[in-house]
Amino acid sequence: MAIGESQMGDESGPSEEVEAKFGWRYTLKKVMDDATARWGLYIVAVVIVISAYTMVDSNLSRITFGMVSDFTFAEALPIFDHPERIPPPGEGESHVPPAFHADGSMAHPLGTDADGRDYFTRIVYGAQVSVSVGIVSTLIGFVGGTIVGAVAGFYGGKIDDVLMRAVETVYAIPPLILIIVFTVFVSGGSPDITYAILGVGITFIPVFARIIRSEVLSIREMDYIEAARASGVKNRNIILRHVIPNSFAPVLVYATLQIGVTILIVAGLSFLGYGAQPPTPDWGEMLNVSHGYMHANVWLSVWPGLAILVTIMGFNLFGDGLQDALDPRLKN
Amino acid sequence: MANNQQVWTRRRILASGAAVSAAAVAGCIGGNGDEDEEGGEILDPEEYDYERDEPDDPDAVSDGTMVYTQELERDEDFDPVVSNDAYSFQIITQVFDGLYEFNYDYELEPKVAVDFPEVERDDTRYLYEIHDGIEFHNGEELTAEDVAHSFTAPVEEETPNMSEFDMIEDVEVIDDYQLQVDLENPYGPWEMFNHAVEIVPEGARTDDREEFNQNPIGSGPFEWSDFEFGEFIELERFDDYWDDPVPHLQGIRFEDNVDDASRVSEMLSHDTDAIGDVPNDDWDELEGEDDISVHVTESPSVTYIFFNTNEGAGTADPNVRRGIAHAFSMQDYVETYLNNAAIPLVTPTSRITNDLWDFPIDEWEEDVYPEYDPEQAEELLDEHAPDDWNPTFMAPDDERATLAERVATRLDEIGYDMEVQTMDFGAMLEQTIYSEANPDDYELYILGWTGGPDPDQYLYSLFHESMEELNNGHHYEGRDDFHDRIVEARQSADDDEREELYIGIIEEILEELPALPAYTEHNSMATGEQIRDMHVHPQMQYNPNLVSDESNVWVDD
Amino acid sequence: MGLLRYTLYRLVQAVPVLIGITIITFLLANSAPGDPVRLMLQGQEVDEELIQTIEQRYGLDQPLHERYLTYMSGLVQGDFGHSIHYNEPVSDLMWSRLGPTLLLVLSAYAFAVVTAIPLGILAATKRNEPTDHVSRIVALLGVSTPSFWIGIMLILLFAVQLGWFPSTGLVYPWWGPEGYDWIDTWPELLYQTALHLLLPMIALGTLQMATLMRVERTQMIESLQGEYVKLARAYGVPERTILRKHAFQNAQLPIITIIGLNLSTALGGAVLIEYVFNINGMGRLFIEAIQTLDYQLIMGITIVIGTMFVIGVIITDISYAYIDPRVTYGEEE
Amino acid sequence: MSSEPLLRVENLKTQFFTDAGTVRAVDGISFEVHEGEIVGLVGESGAGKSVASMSLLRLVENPGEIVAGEITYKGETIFGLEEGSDGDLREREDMLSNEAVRDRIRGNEIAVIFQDPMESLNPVFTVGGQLREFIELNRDLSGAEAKEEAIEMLREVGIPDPEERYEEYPHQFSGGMRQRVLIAMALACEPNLIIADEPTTALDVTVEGQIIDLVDDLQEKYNTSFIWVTHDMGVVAEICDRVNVMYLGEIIEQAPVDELFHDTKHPYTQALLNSMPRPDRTVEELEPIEGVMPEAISPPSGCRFHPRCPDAREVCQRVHPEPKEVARADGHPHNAACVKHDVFDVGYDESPPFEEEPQLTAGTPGGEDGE
Repeated sequence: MAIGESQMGDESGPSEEVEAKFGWRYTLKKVMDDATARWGLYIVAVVIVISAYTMVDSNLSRITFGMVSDFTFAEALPIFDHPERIPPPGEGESHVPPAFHADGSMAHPLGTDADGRDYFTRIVYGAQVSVSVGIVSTLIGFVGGTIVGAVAGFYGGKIDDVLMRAVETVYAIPPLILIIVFTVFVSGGSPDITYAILGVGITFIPVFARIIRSEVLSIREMDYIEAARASGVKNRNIILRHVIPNSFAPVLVYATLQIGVTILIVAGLSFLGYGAQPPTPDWGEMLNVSHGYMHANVWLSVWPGLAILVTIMGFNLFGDGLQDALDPRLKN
Repeated sequence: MANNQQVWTRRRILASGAAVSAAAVAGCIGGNGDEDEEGGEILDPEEYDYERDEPDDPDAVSDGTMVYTQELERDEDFDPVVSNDAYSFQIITQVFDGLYEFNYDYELEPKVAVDFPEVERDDTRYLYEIHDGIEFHNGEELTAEDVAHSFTAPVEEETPNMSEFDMIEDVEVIDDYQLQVDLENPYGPWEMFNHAVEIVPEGARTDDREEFNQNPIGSGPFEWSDFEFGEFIELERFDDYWDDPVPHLQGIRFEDNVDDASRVSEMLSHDTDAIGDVPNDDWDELEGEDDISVHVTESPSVTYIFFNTNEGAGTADPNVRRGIAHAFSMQDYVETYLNNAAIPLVTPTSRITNDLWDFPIDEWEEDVYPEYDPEQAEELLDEHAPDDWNPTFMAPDDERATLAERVATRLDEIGYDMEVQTMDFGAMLEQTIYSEANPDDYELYILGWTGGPDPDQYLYSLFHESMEELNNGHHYEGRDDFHDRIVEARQSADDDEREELYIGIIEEILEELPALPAYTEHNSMATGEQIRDMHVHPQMQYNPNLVSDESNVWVDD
Repeated sequence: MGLLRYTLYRLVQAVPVLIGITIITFLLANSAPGDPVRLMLQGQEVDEELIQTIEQRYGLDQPLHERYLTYMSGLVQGDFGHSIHYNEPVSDLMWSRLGPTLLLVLSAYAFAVVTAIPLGILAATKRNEPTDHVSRIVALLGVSTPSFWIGIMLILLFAVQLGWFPSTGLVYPWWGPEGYDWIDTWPELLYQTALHLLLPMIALGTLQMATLMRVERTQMIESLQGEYVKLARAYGVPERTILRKHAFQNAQLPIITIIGLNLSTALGGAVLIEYVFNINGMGRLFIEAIQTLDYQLIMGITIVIGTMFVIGVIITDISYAYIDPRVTYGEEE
Repeated sequence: MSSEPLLRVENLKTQFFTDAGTVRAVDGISFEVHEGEIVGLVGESGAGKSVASMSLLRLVENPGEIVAGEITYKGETIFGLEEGSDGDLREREDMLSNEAVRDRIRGNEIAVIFQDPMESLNPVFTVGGQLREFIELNRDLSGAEAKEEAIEMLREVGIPDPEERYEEYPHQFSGGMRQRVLIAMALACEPNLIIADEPTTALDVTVEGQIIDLVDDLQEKYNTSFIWVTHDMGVVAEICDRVNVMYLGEIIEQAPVDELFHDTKHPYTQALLNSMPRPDRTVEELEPIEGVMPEAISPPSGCRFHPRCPDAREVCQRVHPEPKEVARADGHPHNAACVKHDVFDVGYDESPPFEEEPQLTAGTPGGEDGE
């Protein structure tokens, strides 16, 4: 009897249409349509551009004390001091208040730190660390999670059980704690940002694994997978060619949001002194140092905090927008 | 204690900015010392003096209590024989009396002892007489037996404190109030430092040492009241205290807050009545508050930059060491970083010690101490430093790391690529002074040391070869009889002879620079306005110095 | 009865995870180059036999798997080993620090739930109106701001500048008034507890609040569009009843799950907050343990915190099952 | 048939104001429901059936809004506007307040059975609990009485051992059973009118049959009136007394069921009929309706069906027909809104066949044109 129905056009679009809509241009357009998401995109873009710039810059001048004397864009641009270089005696005044303050000056828009280094420069360079940490470690978690999740979800059975138990286990230990333990012990007592990145990445494998797995589970049942199976395509190829690409969209959304979380955690890590080490201009590390001056010079604590806030907000807004764009169901 | 060395380290080697200290002149900011507190200007405790601030009606204030927030956690060992961290000792000094006690000039004065000892047998035999009628908090009388026990227990029980008494050959009790202490050989610092032993009741202590350690019984002005491990300690006035004056304060509660910022928050929001160790950068803020006063005094804590003088290290050559010393400005560092907490120093001995021994400091400052001079630095290094040389500088991850970074920055500017390794304090000690000083491991490291009134407390511990890989990692061999002279100086009791020897030793150190004296840190404290007549004491373990001939803290509500 | 069976089922399920936690922790703690005791004792010049006695005491001379078994056999008897730094049994140390952390985390949760749910519902009902936008902005800020930074700012503003609240520490109700010579009565004690708790609670709770609020909002919106709500309306059920009963209960299901899972963020955050507010809880104990590389203590804390999380999740799962009849009939996943 | 209808709907207009524009979901429909009859409301999904039925209870969710028309139930005005002195429309005094509609009409006068039995019951409450709640709400019974009534009703709708089932949760019921529960729910409130919104669509055919029979019996027993919303002519044929065919927000044909089936007056109705198998007629093949129903947001000019209409002529695109009586069947008018009927007299016959983009006319079933 339902024939009539099925034949009379039904405006709720069949799933192929939705599939077809997962195009970059389409997604981007959808994101740009949404005011908040657009702002998110702007922020993310700016932060990434800045970090890219500073990264090139600092690699030219290798921001360890390596070759501070080398040319750096930073030095070419009048507004930038070197982010780590401590001005020689006489030059540079410590704890200069921000420009809007009575005793402030435009030379140091955000003032200077205890060493008399320009804080604006350090904040700007801080983007590099936070963002690269956020992205790299999320990438690690993403890739690792995809593999684990895909395998678990696709093969199911024993493998699935074991993997998922493992995943749950890692999941059960609060990231911050797990990461600290990881960094400290693996680094043999001298923690460092690279260990932090690694730690964060590994810690987040489970999170991604879960999503991928559930995606895979749903996709696995779909006809075209059955078809592929029937026509004797190797499992590995099925996973690579069909399963992963199709579970990509939601994970991508998640990854974007995850970057925010990562930055948050690494900030905490550095704040406790187990992430980036001085004199690296990392926002968390700066908060760690400035904590000692929180009464003497509150601005040193304010700026990095705001920087973190804005950056993470950017990723969150963008992520939400992406989610709405990729997964209309969730849009309210 | 699981491992003595660690506690021991904590006592003498500066684990953090907090200093165990003594000073010639103690002072209270806000007294009539001339104050110019512009950032950069280095604060000099000697510019401050204070006068007493006694209550009009002592009875009216006899029920005051206060909370004191310590700057580091206690190890919670309260048996003076065993205890070895300054912060447990801050409680111990309230509960126990010493045979002698330091006054504000960091000179020992008789406390339980009636007078200074008679010295016999070529400065190796000391005869002590003690007051009668002194009662411990448990009612037992304090006798010579207890004093003897207090002297001998550390060695007999091999406690962390044994090094302070292991020159004792024998202790003999003559009668209830007299005893005789024999030393193996003359020991210079004995009268200046070592015989200031805290006196424990032998009976009560030996009954149950564990119990005594957690619930001590002394003869001091305050007695044990309440204690929560890792949380707080409460002491109450011992009303039958034998000595004069009896404290005004009725009780005191000790807490701790290791985080500078948060400790200062407590003070600013008056959650506590007093905090130990005012962080350098919060000084002005706290001093600015009109209901908070800040106190400061010099300390015998000295920070040095040590050089690895082992053969093969770039710094084996004194010229290189001097070159590095010229490359940066200690003055500038202290100005920007420690202008309220420390003062630059040109000698390996603390300022107090120098004052007590009137060493020719000005001379040394003029002639030998290397001041900031990039040109000369470059000259010296270009001439003497190895080719493509990149030295390693190890520093603990506190404010001292930033000094290292500064040195590195300056060197970098004159073309020398120095790597700064900042690490956890323990890790750093491991890789420097406890290591074989392999030239490939490090060229420089920073470390602080808390000595005392006697130069021996610096020079022997930090420069004598017997202390290599124990207190120092510079492995300085020295000219001809350098090390012998150090021993000779400690084993003499003739002050003139000793002074002469020490001047020689110090001059050699300043010329050869196995270590570059950096600065000496102050002892400081902040108190709410209601806390009156508080004066920070030179001897860190005496703080807060609640009652003495020179002060008697009271609360003004 | 179904509920009981489900509870048991979940408990059994948790066992492998708990074992897993011990394995991970143990492996990490032993992953350090050189053995943990030497690592921790660095900085102290200790003679060989002392190290060896310690090593024997902790069976460090045995191969890894045997050490693990030794450790586990202790663990099942509630013996978490011995803290080298504090020279105290790990379990004693943790026991005294457990209270403050629980107090902090639970109150932060209370704060989060009490604020988030009404706000979320309000936002959902006042959808796309100013109230909605405001609450969404709040939520966004909440999820984007580091808790410890909030803490620092709160201290500066409310403790230092305005002096309304104490800046550090907690007052423990379980000590009773006699535990504090400056507190006489119970009401006073509780008042002080609340006063000390407020700032850290907000600092730690904001993230939770924001997350819950976002979820609550979407869930309410979805739930309010549900057929069963339409039906209720069609049968003349008043809006208030619909909100409070028909829509609400369904919307809470995901919230409960999230509360459980977020426990891990909260426990992690506790480390930072306890550090910023100088609270003597597990978090600060953890930091101290890390600083002194006190590996037995570190393992103990990690395991306990992991266990707390697992228990929390089980509790939430059960209450989920209690509210949602479908679960107990084997429809979870 | 009693003179005064139970429910009268006149020129009802319900519109949705979206940022894309105004959607005229229901665009001026009029119909009546009399005591004890089952009135069908038929049309493709999107025709506006459901919106119409929700409008009757003033349950249109925003951005939707009833903008015009009058709904009278038992002489009471559920909805009605009047022109104010200032010229713009406002609600009439005698129009029932929201509370009144909620308390007096919804449930106890007009009850609803929704399309999806799976979703319509609240998963977290027991079936009985939900039944009882509504009964208590709409009939002044004590909790205990309500429970009895509920159980009674469950038995009535043929749910085995209702006492136990009463305590169970929706997910323990099959689809058909749930639908029975919903019916029980509706009847238990003893309303005079039940709006059944595609109550059987979600069920499979056998169950559908049972449910329809059930409703038939109960309807006779309680003499409740029904508005039966569906897209399925088959169901209509089985239970409806009179039928209203909706297309794109308008009623384009209304007639007693037999009349409609045997003397169809509107091409759309015809098309609907052709698109379904019928026992009373053997068709060589089923003929699907051409094209897709246009969006209600931009309805075609003239007759809204003309783009898909096999009989379309030029004129259809210009003239917009209101339903007019084109025949009478046992006292009931047979209205249709198609200009091909002479009553409209707009020169349909002279008008040239309507030409449009190929894909719409292409494949127009033959043998229709020159009828």
